[in-house]
Amino acid sequence: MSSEQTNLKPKLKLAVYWGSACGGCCVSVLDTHEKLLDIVAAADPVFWPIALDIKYKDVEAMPDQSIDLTLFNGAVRNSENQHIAQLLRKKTKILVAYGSCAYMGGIPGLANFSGKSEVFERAYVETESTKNPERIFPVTEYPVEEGTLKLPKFFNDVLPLNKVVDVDYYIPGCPPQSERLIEVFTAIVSGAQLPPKGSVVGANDKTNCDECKRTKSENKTIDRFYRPWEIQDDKETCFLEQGVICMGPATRGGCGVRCVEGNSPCRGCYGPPPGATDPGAKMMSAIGTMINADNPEEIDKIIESIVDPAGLFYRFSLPGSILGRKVQ
Amino acid sequence: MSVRVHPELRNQLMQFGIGDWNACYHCGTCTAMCPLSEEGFLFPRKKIRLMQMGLKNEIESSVEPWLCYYCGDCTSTCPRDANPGELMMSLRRYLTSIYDWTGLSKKFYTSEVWEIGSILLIAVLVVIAFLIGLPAMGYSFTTELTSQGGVKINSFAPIHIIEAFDWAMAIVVGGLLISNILRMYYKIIWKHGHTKVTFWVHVREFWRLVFNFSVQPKFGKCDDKRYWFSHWFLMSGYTIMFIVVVVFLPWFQTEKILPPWHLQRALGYYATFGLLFGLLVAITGRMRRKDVKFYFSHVSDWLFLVMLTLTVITGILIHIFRIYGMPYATYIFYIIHMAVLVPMILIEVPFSKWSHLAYRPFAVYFQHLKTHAVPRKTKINSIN
Amino acid sequence: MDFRPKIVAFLCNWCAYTGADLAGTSRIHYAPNIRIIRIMCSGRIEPTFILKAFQQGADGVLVCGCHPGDCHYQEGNYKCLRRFKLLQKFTRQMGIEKDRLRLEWISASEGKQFAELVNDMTKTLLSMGPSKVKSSLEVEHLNV
Amino acid sequence: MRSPSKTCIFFYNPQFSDFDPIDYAELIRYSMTFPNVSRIWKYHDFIWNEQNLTDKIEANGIDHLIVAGLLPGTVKTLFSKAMAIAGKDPANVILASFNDYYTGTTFDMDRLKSVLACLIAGLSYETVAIPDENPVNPATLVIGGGIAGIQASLEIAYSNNHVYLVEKTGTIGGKMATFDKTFPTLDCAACILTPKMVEVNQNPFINLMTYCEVQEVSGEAGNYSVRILMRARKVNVKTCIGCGTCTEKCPAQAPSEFDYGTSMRKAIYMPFPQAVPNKYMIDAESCIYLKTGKCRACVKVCPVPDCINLDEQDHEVTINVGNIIVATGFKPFDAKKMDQFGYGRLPNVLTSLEFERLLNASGPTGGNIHLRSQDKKGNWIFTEEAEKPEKVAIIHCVGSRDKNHNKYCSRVCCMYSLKFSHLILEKLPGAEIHEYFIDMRSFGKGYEEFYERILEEDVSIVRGKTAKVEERNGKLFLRGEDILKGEILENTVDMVILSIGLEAAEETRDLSRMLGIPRSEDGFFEEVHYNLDPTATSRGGIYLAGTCQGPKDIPDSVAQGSAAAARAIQSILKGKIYKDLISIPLETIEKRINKLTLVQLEEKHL
Amino acid sequence: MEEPRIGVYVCWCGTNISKMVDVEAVTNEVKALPNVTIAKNYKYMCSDPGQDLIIKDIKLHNLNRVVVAACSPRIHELTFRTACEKAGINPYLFEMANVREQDSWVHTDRTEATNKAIDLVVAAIRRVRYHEPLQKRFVNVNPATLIIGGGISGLTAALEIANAGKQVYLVEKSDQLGGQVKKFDLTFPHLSSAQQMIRPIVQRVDNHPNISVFLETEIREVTGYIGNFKTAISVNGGDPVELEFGNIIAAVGLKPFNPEVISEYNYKEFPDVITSFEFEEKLLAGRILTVYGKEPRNVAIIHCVGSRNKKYHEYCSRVCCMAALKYVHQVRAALPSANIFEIYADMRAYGKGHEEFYALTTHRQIMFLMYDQQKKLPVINQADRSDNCNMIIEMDELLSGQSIEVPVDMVILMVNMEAQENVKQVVRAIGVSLCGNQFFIEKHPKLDPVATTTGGVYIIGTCQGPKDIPDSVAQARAAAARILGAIAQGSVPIEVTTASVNELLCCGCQTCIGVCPYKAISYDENNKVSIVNEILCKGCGTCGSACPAGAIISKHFTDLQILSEIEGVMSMS
Repeated sequence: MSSEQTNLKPKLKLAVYWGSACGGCCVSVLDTHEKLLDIVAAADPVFWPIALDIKYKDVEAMPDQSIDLTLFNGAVRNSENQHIAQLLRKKTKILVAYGSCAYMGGIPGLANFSGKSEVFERAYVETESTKNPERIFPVTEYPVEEGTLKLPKFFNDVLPLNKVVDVDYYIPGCPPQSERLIEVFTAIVSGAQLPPKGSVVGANDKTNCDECKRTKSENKTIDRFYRPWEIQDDKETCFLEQGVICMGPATRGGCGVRCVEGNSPCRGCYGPPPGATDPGAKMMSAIGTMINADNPEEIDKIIESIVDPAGLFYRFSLPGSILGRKVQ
Repeated sequence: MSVRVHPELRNQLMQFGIGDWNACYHCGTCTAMCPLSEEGFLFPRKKIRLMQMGLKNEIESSVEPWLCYYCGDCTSTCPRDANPGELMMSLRRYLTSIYDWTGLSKKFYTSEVWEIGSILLIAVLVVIAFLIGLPAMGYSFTTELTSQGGVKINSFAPIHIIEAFDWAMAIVVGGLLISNILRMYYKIIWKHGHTKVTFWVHVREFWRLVFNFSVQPKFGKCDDKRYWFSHWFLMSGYTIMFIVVVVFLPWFQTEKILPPWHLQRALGYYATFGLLFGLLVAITGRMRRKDVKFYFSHVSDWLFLVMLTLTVITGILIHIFRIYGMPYATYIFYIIHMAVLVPMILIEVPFSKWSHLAYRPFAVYFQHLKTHAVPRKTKINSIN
Repeated sequence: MDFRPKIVAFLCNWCAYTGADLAGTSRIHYAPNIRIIRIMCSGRIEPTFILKAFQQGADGVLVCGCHPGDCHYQEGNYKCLRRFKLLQKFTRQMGIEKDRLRLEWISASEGKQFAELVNDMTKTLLSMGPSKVKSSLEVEHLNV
Repeated sequence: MRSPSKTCIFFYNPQFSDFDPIDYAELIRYSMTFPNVSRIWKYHDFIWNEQNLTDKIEANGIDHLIVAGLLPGTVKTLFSKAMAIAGKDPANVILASFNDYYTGTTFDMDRLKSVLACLIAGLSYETVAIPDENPVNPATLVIGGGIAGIQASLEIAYSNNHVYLVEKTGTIGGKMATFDKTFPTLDCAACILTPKMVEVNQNPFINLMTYCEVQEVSGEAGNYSVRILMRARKVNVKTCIGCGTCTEKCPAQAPSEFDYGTSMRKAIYMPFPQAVPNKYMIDAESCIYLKTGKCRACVKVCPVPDCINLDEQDHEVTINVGNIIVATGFKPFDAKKMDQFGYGRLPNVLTSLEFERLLNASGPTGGNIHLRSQDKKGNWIFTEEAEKPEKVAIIHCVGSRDKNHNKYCSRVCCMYSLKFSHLILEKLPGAEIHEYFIDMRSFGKGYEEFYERILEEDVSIVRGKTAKVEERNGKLFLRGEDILKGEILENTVDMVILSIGLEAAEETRDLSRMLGIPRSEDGFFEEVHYNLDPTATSRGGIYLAGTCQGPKDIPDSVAQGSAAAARAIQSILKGKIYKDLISIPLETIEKRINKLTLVQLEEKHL
Repeated sequence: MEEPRIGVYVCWCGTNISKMVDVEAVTNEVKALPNVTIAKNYKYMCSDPGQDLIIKDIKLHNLNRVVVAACSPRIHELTFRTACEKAGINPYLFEMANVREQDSWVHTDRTEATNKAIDLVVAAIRRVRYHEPLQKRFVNVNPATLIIGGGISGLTAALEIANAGKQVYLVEKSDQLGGQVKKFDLTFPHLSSAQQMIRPIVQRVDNHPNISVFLETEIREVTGYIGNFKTAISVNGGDPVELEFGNIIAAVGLKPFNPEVISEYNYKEFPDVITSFEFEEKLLAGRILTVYGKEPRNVAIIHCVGSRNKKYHEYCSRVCCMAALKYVHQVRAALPSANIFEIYADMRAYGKGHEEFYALTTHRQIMFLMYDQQKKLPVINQADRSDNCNMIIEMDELLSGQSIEVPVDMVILMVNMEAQENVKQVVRAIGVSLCGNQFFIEKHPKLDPVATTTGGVYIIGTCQGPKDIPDSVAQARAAAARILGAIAQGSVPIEVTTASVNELLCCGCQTCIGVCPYKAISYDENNKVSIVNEILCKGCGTCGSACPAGAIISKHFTDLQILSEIEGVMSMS
């Protein structure tokens, strides 16, 4: 190392990994655009499957706690995800569950409405584009002349990262807003006082309504629920008051209310606010309160217009919720 | 079909004695207190209820009043002013008047004028019969004495005439009494639409009549045995005397003075003592009014006691005067004796208090007929 | 060990809880499977609590409030009813059998009814067997 | 009502009230002095039928009728009818019910005259006869520490005013504290009562004086001075820590008052575990030292220095109060008076109160029902070793609704008897229970429902009061009539419970003399107005609460307790209090009537 | 917040608890739990020594949390909170486990009961860890009082309070004061004139400077809280008047039952079958006549009409028996020769002088007939010509066991007393609850018959349950005592366990505002958050569960507390 380098502040070692994810989170890191240079200036990416060709064994070779910051995105779906999660936990000082999937299970988490077998059935047999009369399903080991081919074990449940390893921080979002990432990153780099372990960072404590520009009033009584395409949104009044379920009030701010800005109700990717234990339950409770009927029949009728409560209220959070999955 | 209630009946019943049956609120204490009240024949409460509701037929067809010997326990324990004991007494009076077809009984019970009036009338007739009737018929009495120094009583009261009269009286009275008892039987047993009693039962149960008449075991069940004894003593005395006088008059009314141990005199003395003792107890009781049973006295109660006492005393006097040869005294008292005795028998036995000597034992008899009654093929109309 | 269903019950303080107390003071006996949690009003009951109870292994959850119109806080029980209905739709989706989650109205004077309710629910749960909510959460491969 | 023009008065004294202490002649003389009184008829010189009456009304052109006497209401309808027939307004038939102004022993003629005077003037006595006012001393005396007394004291204390609560026994709580459960809700009496007792003890405004008795009362409304005898408790209430060592060591025994003699207590004792004050006391009658001068065991073992002072003497204090609330409660009917039930002769014939203790966990058998059995010495006692009854009979109306004892209904027996049945079944499942009643009086809130419930339980509830209880080979033989079945009902049981009635407490007599408040025929204190003032007396500033005014259940006693307090608080807030009602002389009434029209009068006296 | 140091106390309640729950086992089971400093059991925790035990321990082991497993918190929570306070720790750092009413008294298997007790105690322990100190608060009492209902009880209460120099607003729904009593001719058992009694009272009230009477007025909505209530009333349609008062007395009374529903009685079909109230009208008019204008020769009085019968009302109306006996005297006086039949079920002459009155009545030539008010009601039929009476009553007479027929010309039905039509409205307005029989529920059936669970609201007279005049009057005074007491004190304690908004979390969605039944929540435009008026708040907590952002804290019933209680009850299995 050269002498002028030594008096420079040592650069952080950064790892980014995708578990069961769409890749959007990794892209969100790139979406920092020119800010990416600042990141790279402050940190060396030592492991980042979509960006660098670094093998698992290299990571295994790294000394423990040698990585300063790991952004783990994607849920834990199979033994590989689990293995890497545990590996990175060993090697990393600050492990961050990055994005809704790692945080609460995210969209893949919806698989928890069914089990492994149903998933395979659908994926390898039923899908319209599939022709698999012999009903061949993936196996973890398959012998060939060269030896045995190995595939990671496919778990029955989708799990949020914290159910597999101990997580330091959470950055919610599907994907997280790049601005938020920068904020967090600079905070870490600047060596500022970090919030207590386990907190959600890169998001607000208050929920979305706080930033939402739509006009809100106290009369939130609903006679019928609508799905966004069912009504002509007036683009001004609170979605709820129009009968459209908007997860805004039960979802952390931080995204900049983008969806609502785009005249589509919040879908809750930023997860529950600090006051709420279960992401969907609070919203259900609130929505229930708004139903404008007293006798059971009417109530049922109104509720009929909520087609799929579970999917609606737990779109991003089923594995992280109290029940976690459909009962089997 | 259901029975109609008769509020107005109370006004009639009122005339037969004291007692405020509305005061009864049906706690049942009286019935349970009563040693004589037994399954199937419960009283006083049930009877009070009939009176309260004016259920005439039900009252007329009930034997229970006769099964009550008025020990007074019910009245002394009654939490209200109902006075069940006296109510039963009133019921007995009422029933006597119901059994009597002549309707005289009702008159005697409900009007003192009638009762006393008729007694006096008969008394007068008797006196007339002796003072005018006999002489007119050519009978003249003598004042000379028998060899034993006794009064020649038969010269004054010719035995065959008196005997004939006795028989006549006995037949009239007996006839009335029997007809009443038949009415009683009709109301209690016959009229009962839904039950009938076989002839065999009538025969088999007959002994009860005799037994109860002679021993009065029911009375014995009452708590205080003294009353039973005094009553029985009196009753037996009376009966003996009655039989002797009516049936064996010639043997009884003799001029010959028999030795004291002779059956004739012995029986006489027994009866006398029996009567006296019984009367003493009753009269003192009614005067002291300490005991509940004696607390309330209807005119009829007093009249009867007085007359019987007079009869007994005059009887005794006649006896004494005759033995010690005092003709006039004997004759005078003989008249008085008859003047009291005859109305007493004629009025009291068939129409008034004394009739109970017949009704009571028959009631017991009927009671047992009832218990052995078998249902007829008619629906029973009662919710129990 | 034989299956002893466990019921977590949320009772409002004014009617249901008083009713349950009345069952006690009247010594009306009922199945010991119930665990009562007192809240001031059924309107306070949140889906979160109910889901939590299932997650913790409750075989059944019972919610009791005042009869409609009798709410001590005027209309808390209606709010409870609405939330409950919605929650029910969700729990059914999540594969929790209908009978495991019940909402009943118990007035302060209905000690007897409360006892009967508990017995009845216990009976149904016995016939249904244990709830699988907890077991489906136990993920086999975590301790690898 | 304006002063009526032509009024006539009928003096009515019904046949069926044989006692008639009213000097009608005097009243007639008085009434004649009023110009607008046209005619007066006395009961006996008048034919009481409508025809005659109608004629009289028409003949004399009467438009106002006053019917005066005892229970004139019994004939009111006759008069209204006659008025109606005569084409007059039936509303002008005015009643002067003297029995509303009965002062216990006699009729105060002046008061009756005042009543007449008012009515003749077309005014109501209550409106005219408003006594003058005195300044009031804010302190209040409550006599009796039962639930009614406790309630009254607390009410007043809540208004931040001082209360002296004088209780005869060593603890407050009264009869209710001895009960096991209360009908119809069956919550345990102690559980609901003890908090209140504790509250009384802790409330800074209440000066709790247990083991004390009122000796003399003088003064008048607003300022009574009361001499109180403070019995020597011989244990220092302030220093006693209630550890109970003394009781363990005490060799002397006496029957426990709290358990109604069903158990024994020591000579130094605490009435019951939750007693308030929760301190010990010494009963001079049974204390060996006080009888023989030897022993002092308690003093020796007492951990607190000179807490026990066996030589302490009774002493007296005098307090001044503005209001007095009497809540002396009741005494249970003495079942020995009804020999047919064999109470006192037959060991297992119990009174309801004894049975309450038997049911109670802190009672002689720890809340289990056992028969009375003989110990080695041959005394009949309750032990947990003894057998349990299999058949129990409960007899209602013992001493109540009975002309030979108490004419009145004791109001609570039906319900507590039903309660017993339930509790027995609970403690002795399968036990055979028979209730014998005359009328089932389950009139209160939730009572009928309770009755219905018991009917569904396995209890035989029979209409028909048992007549007698006898001993037959060791068991109790009952004979009664089953009224509805119309059968004689004979039954052999192990235990008989007599549902004894309530009677006015002993001290009622003395107090009525001391306080100058009348008692009604049944011996209970007489309220000033049956309907409008059930808790006030004819004396100003003296009020009644609870069963000393007549048999009552707990809620009604509590309500009365508060009600009595209302008047006291009211007077304190006003700073003024009305004098005795009887204190208003006839002249004053007459003056007022003459001087004032109704409205002015109202204004002046509100 | 300092580490919790919890003291756990298990009560035997004599044998009430210890009989069915192994208190020792419970104590040992919880001894070892985290944060539990000491665990003890004692015979009577509620007794003075029991409380002292807690107080001593708190000082000795400087406990900062207390759990007592005993009876229902509804009975003794206050007792123990006070004890904690005495020992210097905040009363809300206390939690109670109900192991008697909801455990030992309702179970028969000792082990099961014991396990349950353990679960409950553990739950309490888990919960109490998260309890936070709350401060008692007081509000001043407005000395004015609102009284709803101008019947005898309402009037009495009004005078009682007004005579103490305090303002009273008396609201009556009908057009005159006096209530039911005004409809009566005589009162039992002294047969005094009801009119002479009520008239002066009404006059007094009318002329009382401290009482303002509002006739033909109904209370639709009451806002505010104990000590400071508000309502707007419009006197017969006029513009609304705003009233402010510190206490409310409900004395809305009851109304007569309509016997049309009882087919047996043919009420309305037969014009001479009338209710007791219609009969009172006749009495006041002076003539007792049938529709044919004749005097009835036979009058029957049927008790328990609509009472004591599950088909109509199960409860007893408490006054009918005596009223019926009263009628006997009245009919007898007017119609000396008429036959009177008293058709009753049980004669309930329970009050002072009632039994004597009953005895007196039996002397008035009357026939008592007993029927079974549950199983078989008498049937009123048209009579034939031959019967020479208008109607025939057919019934099974119980005391004689006879089925009988009774000739009658007029039948008086002693109708039951039932709730007013507008009772729900009143209940809603003043925030009290109704029992199954539609009577107002008192705070405690024994020891607090006139107060309700809502502070500052009292119920008196028949709306709390049927009762006669003296009992109603006594209740009226009882309520007056409470109110005067409160007025004398000047202030009263108010709800502590209210809701409050965590402004850091509130996003201002305003869901909560519409939810609050007491209008206690409002929106703060500047800070864009909701705020709770903690005086108006009655602590129902429904806003807490409505808040999607979890920003509303229902004090003493926070999510955390309840969730840990849930964990607690489940932890042992």
